Amino acid sequence: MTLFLVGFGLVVAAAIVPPVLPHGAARRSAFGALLVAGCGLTAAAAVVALAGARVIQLTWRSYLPGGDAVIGIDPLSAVFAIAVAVLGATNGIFGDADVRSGAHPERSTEANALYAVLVASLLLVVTAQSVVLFLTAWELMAISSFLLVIFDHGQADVRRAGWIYVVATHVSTLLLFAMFALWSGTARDMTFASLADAWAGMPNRSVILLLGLVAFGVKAGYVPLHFWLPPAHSASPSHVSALMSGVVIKTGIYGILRVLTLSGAPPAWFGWTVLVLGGISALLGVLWALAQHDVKRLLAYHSVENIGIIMLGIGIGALGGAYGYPALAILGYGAAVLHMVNHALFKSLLFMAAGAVYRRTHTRNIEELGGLARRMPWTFLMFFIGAVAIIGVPPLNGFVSEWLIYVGLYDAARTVGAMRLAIFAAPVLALVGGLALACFAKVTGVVFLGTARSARVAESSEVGSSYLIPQGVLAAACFAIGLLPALLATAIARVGAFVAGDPAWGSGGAGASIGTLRGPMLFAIALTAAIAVAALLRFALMRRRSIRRAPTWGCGYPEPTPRMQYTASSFASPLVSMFGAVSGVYEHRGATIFHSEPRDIVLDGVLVRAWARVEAAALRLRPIQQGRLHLYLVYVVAAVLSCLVYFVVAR
Amino acid sequence: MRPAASAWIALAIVLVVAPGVLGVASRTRALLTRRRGAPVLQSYYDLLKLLRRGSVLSDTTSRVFRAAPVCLVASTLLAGAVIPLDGRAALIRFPGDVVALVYALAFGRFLLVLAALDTGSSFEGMGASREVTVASIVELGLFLSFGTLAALTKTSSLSGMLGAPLAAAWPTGSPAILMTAVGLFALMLAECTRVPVDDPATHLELTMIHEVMILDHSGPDLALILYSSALELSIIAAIIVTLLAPRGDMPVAVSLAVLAAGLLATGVAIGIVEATVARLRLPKIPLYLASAASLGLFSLVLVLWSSP
Amino acid sequence: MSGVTEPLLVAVPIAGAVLAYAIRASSWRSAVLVTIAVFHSAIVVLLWRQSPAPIDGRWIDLDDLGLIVLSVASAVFLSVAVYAAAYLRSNTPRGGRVFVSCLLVFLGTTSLVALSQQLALLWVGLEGTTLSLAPLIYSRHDRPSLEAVWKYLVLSSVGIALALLAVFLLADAQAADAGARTLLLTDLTSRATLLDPWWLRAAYIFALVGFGTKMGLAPLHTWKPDAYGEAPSLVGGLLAGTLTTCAFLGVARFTQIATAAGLDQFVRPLLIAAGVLSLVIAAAFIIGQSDVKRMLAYSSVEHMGLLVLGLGVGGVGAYGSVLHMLNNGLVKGALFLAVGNLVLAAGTAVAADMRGMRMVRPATALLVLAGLFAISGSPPFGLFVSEFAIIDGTLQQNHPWIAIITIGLLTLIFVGLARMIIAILYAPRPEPLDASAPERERPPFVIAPAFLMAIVLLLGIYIPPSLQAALARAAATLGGHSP
Amino acid sequence: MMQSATHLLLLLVVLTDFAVLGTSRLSACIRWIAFQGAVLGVLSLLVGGDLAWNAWLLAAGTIIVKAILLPAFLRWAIREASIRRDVEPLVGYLASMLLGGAALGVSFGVAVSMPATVRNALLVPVALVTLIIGLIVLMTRVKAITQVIGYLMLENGVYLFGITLARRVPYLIEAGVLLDVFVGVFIMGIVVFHINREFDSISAANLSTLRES
Repeated sequence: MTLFLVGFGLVVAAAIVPPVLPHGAARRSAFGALLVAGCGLTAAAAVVALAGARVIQLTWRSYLPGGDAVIGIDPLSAVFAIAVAVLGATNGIFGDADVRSGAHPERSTEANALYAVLVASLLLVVTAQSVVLFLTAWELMAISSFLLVIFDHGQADVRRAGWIYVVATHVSTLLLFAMFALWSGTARDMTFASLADAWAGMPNRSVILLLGLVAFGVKAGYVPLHFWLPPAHSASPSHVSALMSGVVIKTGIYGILRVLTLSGAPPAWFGWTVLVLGGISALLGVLWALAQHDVKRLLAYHSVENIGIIMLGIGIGALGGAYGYPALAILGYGAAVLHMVNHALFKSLLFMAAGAVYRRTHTRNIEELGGLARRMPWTFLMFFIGAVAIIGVPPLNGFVSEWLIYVGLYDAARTVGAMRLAIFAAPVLALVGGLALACFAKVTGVVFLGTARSARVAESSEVGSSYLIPQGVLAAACFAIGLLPALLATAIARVGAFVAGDPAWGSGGAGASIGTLRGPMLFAIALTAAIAVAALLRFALMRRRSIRRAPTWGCGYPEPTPRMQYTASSFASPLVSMFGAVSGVYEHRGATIFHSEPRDIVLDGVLVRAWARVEAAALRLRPIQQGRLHLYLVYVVAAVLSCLVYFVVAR
Repeated sequence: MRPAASAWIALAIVLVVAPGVLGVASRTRALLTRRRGAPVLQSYYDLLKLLRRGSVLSDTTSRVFRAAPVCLVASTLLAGAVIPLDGRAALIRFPGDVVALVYALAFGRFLLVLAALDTGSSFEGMGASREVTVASIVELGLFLSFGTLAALTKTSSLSGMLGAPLAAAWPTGSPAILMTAVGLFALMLAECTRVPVDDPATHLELTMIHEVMILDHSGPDLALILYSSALELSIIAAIIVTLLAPRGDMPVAVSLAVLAAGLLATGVAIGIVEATVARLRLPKIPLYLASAASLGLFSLVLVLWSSP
Repeated sequence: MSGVTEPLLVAVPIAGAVLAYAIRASSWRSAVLVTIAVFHSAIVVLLWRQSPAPIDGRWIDLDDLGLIVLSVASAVFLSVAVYAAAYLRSNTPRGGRVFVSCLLVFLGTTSLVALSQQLALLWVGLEGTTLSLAPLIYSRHDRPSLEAVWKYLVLSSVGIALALLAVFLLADAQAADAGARTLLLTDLTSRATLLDPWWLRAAYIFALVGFGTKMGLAPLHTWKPDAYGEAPSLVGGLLAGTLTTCAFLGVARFTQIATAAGLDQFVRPLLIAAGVLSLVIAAAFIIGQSDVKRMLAYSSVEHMGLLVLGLGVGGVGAYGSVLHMLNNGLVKGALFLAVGNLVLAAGTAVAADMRGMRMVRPATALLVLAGLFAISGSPPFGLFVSEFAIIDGTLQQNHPWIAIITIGLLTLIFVGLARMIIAILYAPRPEPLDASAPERERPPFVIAPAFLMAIVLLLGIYIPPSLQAALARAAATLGGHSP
Repeated sequence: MMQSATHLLLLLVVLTDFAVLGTSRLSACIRWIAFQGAVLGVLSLLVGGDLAWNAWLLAAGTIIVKAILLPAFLRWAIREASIRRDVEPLVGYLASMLLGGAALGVSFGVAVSMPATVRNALLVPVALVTLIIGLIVLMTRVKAITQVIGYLMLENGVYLFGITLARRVPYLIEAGVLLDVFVGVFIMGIVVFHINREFDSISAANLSTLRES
């Protein structure tokens, strides 16, 4: 625990110390060193706790109505803390460099400080074990991330995004009020432990579960609560988008898992709700992603998709608990947590690579990019690794977790009774996989391959090492988990068992249901080997062959120009048109140009209109206050009279 | 996990027979349309010829273009390795290895599509777009079919779905199994871009799907791509064969013979289809895929309905 | 020390007012102002050292509720005084001597309200606070401020007259009880069962309307936006931070009596209705509001609604209500002063014309942002704890629908507030950064609101035991309990 | 004898109420309100019963403030601000009268339904009717100065209620109340004066620039 607290302190110091240092190298290196050291220590503490299967706690007295403040690391906290710490370090280094070479280098200190606060509050959120502390950390996270989202507040859309984000996060906080208020009604005090004890005797448990699902869902951003996510991600600086997508939205997942941990096996309806929501947001997320041209928005919608996949895992776990298949519960939760970690890794990687591209080309519109693979080879490699990982194909880490979720679904099919219906999620997940493949083929191909579609792109050059090293770390992690998942088996099983409320979570036996993960490991390794062999084969074949260079075969067209390349809109068009109105895309077919523009169904279709309605209604009340004193006096008299009426009636 | 020798032999058979299946298909088609057509072994000659050729690389392309064929063939091979080709157990088997099968194929496809986009040609981009469109629905259908088998055999490993448990499930679940087999066949036609989804014999790029993607590949690269698409077809064909004729209890030799025969028979079947059915217009293809997938859906519902 | 000091809290400021009026040099006047403010706060801090125990029969004495109100008044006035000293140095409102004197009279009468254990005396004090602020609202001496002060005067006076009627009715309710001393709070609460319920009910109704008018509960709030919008922002701080708190004390006193008399079933629906209505009106007028200070006025309406709502639901809600009275008073003071800086910098209070304040007044902008999160009840600020307690109360007294409605309205209000504040702070300046951009902010203008904001923040993280105990006792007298 | 005198005075109060409601001349209104103040002073003495020195003092104070100072001040305001001499009602005089009549009925109705803890039965309804008519004047008269008069009337009603109490509020408090009323009306008068100086005509009606548009 001391280890963790020291690390936490260092992260906080990373926020406070640099601003007081003199400008220049000292300040910069201080930030980097403090942040990395702090994250390293916290991660180490979490790893120790997880490996040692121990729950470490620290309590101190507080005079708030909420009771004591408790901070502790249990397996659930540990795995999230690890994710936060790793991403915190890598993204911090990246972001420091990125902001310096950005539009406001003079404000990089401010950005770094806010960033460190955000990381610290994230660490606190996942380790807080009492309500008031949790909510405080939660709001600190919200505020600091809000300030980072509107960092480039020069543009109107950034401010709009910030507004939407702050409103969404505030709503989730309010709902959390309600949830904890209800829950703590009969509890001793407001520590998580006593909430867990009070659960059994709760009168209205389902309301609490529902509130939790919605309140944390706003943060997690599953459909239809995802509306704030794309604008915020495309507005904020790249490393912030990376962190938001990597861990900030995962705090919503953490919250749901925490609620499940405290409340024990949920009712079946909860499991089904989560499963269905997961399926829906996975499908719609990837579908909407297909239609995007802003690369960061596109990645944001993929976060929606992956949150959906994670929720599929949670749904399996919840159903396993509800129908009395503890092994399945452990499997489901474990799979969800693993996919959370994986998504954190490769999504941050993707956002950073995209950020590097943006820094060089100053555009996020993929229709203007192209042919960057030969100008930014390393960035391309990073993005490519991220893409392979996110579409969940072997041999990278995305495959392992998606495979686990599939296994859960198939195991569900092997049970008896209603539980088997969960199998229908498998084909949905398959379709999602196919669409994700299409989408990343589109973005990778259009951004990095082919030829440059605009002049500015043509003279862009590779970014520096402080951009690439953090990405390299994450990429290496993706490979490691993809090729050697067996090393994680026990840890995942432990977390799953802890969430599932298995008393034996500490012992090795809990891992049985997840298995040793040696199957996918073997497969991935074999695939890698096969690729190597085939590569050697090809090399041998090609060695003494003549290799001519020639322009692309234009099928008879003499001069293929960059404008003749297949655009992203056209590439996605068949799939998008196949899903019709759901895809929320408006296509413009011109004589020479085909362009499609995406609209978010929930935000632009529902919320904006609803807000307009509310404003209109509010305006309709304006005449009340029209400045006539006599009218105001009439109100007073009316108030008296109505009170008198009550006076007469109320006896 | 000690892979039996029979599994190795079976894999070898598939690897060898794969191009032949295509040959048989085109030959059958030719005969049915009253043409002499190319010899059955023509596809082997083509591959050898390509392997001996040099190659031309487009100067817009990057490493991806050259990496694609390699990854494609490797992943297809691995996909074959998780199927119990000898009707007993696969070389690599673990719970949920169906996912490995489908996603390995997806990995190869991803690389191939990127290679197509790498050339910057609008035609290849078009082909890539169509390829991913078709493939995404095919995956849906595949998982529905495998879901049926999983619910039927209570296993999540292909070695179980197509091994002994399948044979045990035949008496009760034959309707579902047959429906699944038909569905798989239809999906195979789409996945391997045969008629009625795509016509390998066409020469108009605008109507192509698979062929147009690989326009710029030449020499050994092209050979690898062609070979792996043939291999993919044979793998799925092998699944269908095993579905229709569970070989868990046959002696090894017989089982292997049945496999080879079955593959060639599938080739004949494809040929018959191509000779009799007309190619669909592109807008109609999603409908076709949907109905193929819905076969899988029906069978799954049937299984869940009939067994407690 | 109690007994001697309390009258001083009233007398010294009044004397200071006379003194300040006599002094000619404005700098000395400011000195008097600040000294008395410091003196007052010092006394109040001393009073916290032991828990207040009202001595029976004394008219001016301290109880828990009074002490809390007194602390709010004192803290807000201290920072306002510091602010005013700096303010008067830069610009001199017409009738400058009256300005300081009125401020001091206000302090005195406020203390009187907080201290009086005799309801008629409380009324006198409250009327005093009302009148003492009128000249300050008019201190700009232009047409809008004239109109504002006129509406303020007429409506407040009518309200206060009704409150007086309520006091008299209460005295009538005592008729049956020969042994009781007239309108003495201790007797009213301890012998409440002997009160005549008919008169007591009538009294309560007129008290709610009368004091409610001064609190600014909808639909009696109509003077508020005008007065807050036209008054100098430091006066706005006093109005929103202190005056409303005093008025709420009036309602709270009557509620104490009604609760003691076992009439809470009669009282609660009234309070809840008033609270919800105020929230609705506040939400409706905050959405799409174009003027910062008017927006703050409606936000004040919202919080008054929350106060009576908490009182109405009782239980933990009453506790939350008392705590919220404290937090709201402080944060309103801070916000008015901070926003005042921005208004001075921009030369207007129209949101559309005061953009890009983050660049012009960075420190103040930070304060305003903190204030936004504070008044919308976000942790770690004190209002989080109190609003949490109020919502908790509504749920525990099982009014789930009221909790839902409240949360919904709070959300709408936050949407409106956030939109305007973001625009003011972050939207690019209409003209390229002008001369006012690099100018340093004067320390007092930042320190004064920062001081209050710091207290609010502290209350969100740590509630000292003495305050905790005082809150619990005060809540108990209002038919509530601490969580 | 005492009783009948009280009743007589109370009737006078009601009459003044209606007179204010009915007259169209400002000066007349002020005269009536002054008269009412005087009556109140006497009443406070009669009803209070005890004739202690401070009772006399209070009565004197009441008469001085309500019957002499404030009316004089208002007349001064009218003269200085050269306010046009007629009351400008939003509601016609007859309608106002009818409203007043309704008020009378209501207050007597309430009075009979009241628990009989009050000694003088006639006082309460009179107080109520004064109060209500004050409110009516406030709501239905355009000019700022007439609203001041309405407020004074409202105050008188409350004051009357105060002296009807079964037990007296301490004199000190009464004095405080009186002081507050005085200061209040004084400030109001000043504001009325300024309003007139600022705006061309002194109707409170065009004081509606501050509004939510």
